[in-house]
Amino acid sequence: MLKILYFAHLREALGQGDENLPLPSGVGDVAALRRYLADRGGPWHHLLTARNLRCAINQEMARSDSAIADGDEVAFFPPVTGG
Amino acid sequence: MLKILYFAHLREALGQGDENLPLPSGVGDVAALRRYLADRGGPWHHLLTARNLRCAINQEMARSDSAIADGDEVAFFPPVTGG
Amino acid sequence: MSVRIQEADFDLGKELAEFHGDPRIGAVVAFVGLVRDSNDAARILEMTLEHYPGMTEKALAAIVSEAGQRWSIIDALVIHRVGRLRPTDRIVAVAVAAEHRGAAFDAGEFIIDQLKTRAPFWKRELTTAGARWVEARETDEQASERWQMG
Amino acid sequence: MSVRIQEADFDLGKELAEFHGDPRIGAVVAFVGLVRDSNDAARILEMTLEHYPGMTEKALAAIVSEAGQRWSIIDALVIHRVGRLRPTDRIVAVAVAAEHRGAAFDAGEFIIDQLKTRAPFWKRELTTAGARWVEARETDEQASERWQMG
Repeated sequence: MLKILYFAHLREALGQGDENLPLPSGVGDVAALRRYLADRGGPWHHLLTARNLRCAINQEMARSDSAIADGDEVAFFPPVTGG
Repeated sequence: MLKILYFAHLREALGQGDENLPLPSGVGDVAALRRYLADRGGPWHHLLTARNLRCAINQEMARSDSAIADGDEVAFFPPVTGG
Repeated sequence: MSVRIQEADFDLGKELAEFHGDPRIGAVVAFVGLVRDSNDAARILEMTLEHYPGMTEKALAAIVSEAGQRWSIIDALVIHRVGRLRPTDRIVAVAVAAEHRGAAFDAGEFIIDQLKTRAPFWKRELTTAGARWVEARETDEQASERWQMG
Repeated sequence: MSVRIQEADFDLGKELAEFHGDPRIGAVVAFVGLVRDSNDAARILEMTLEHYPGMTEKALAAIVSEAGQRWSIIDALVIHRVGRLRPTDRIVAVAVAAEHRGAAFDAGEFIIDQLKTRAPFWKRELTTAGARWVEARETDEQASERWQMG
């Protein structure tokens, strides 16, 4: 099972802040997970089109080719704007 | 009349913090006043020997060749060490 | 070293008292960020700060630890507020204590520059023209990157 | 803009409240200098700060005014204590309020760097080895001079 989190405008666009998802077969890295989620259609397309979307795996910044494994916490969010 | 002020180790060495002095004849700038005061002998020699001695005229930093006129407030002191 | 995320306001004087009493400390530099009433020509009525609980704390602790490796500092503190804030409200405080002022200034500026690009916080502004998520600034990215050359 | 010389201690939180409520302010940077318990390998028991009443205030006001010409700042505050101080006591506070943090950091560091070389204060330390007037530091001179190239 993956725990997936969405923040800021992405959370608003998707209408949800988190979900639990059994690791889809064939999804081994961040890029593949993004495509898998975007294929849900509708607002999920944001996962491919959002500018500069960032991803963290287990609360560490990740890249498109970072590996995803069962049990991971994966978060998608826009560039940060705190401070 | 000049008002002359001494600060920090200079004040301690001279045993006084200020004095009023009629403008000595022939004293037209800072260098001449230093020599005039140092000529008093004893601890006054500090005015010539003290390393990096600074001078202010009417509370503005001055140089050796800055002009001194009757009525001025002249201060001698070591490099500053506040903050 | 301490990192806190909270909804409540803070009193900088009281927070700096945490450093007080360590006779090695010769310099404290503190930065406070506040909500301005305008941004990109829009009038700000209110702001909401969102964060990523867990990761935000880790990211801030990593930044502070990095500052401690780069400069000789004695203590550091980061407080970041979340939730609803209004113009003139405090958003964030960064404070660094060191023996000498150069390290305290550099480490303080490093921490806030890095926080702006690496700590997962997001600002949503309510302006007179409606609500909008604040976009990341190119200048913040540049401010953060210049430390790579230091 | 305000400049104060006083024997009494100060509360930085309260002093910064002076800036509070101006909705243009997005950043406040504060520096506090404190008495350390050692200097050049000697143990400091006590310190006495002397100043040149009149000229010191003028010099500080000139430095703050120069900072206001070089950077876009909204307000600034300098408080310097005189008289007898002990380790861990606060000596000086410099605080700058600005729209953006870059100007606040730069102006704050500029003011304290300039204060260290241009404001007539002198420190006399009482150490376990006796009393001595603190000598001006070459590093302070360099810190002050680097602003000439900015």
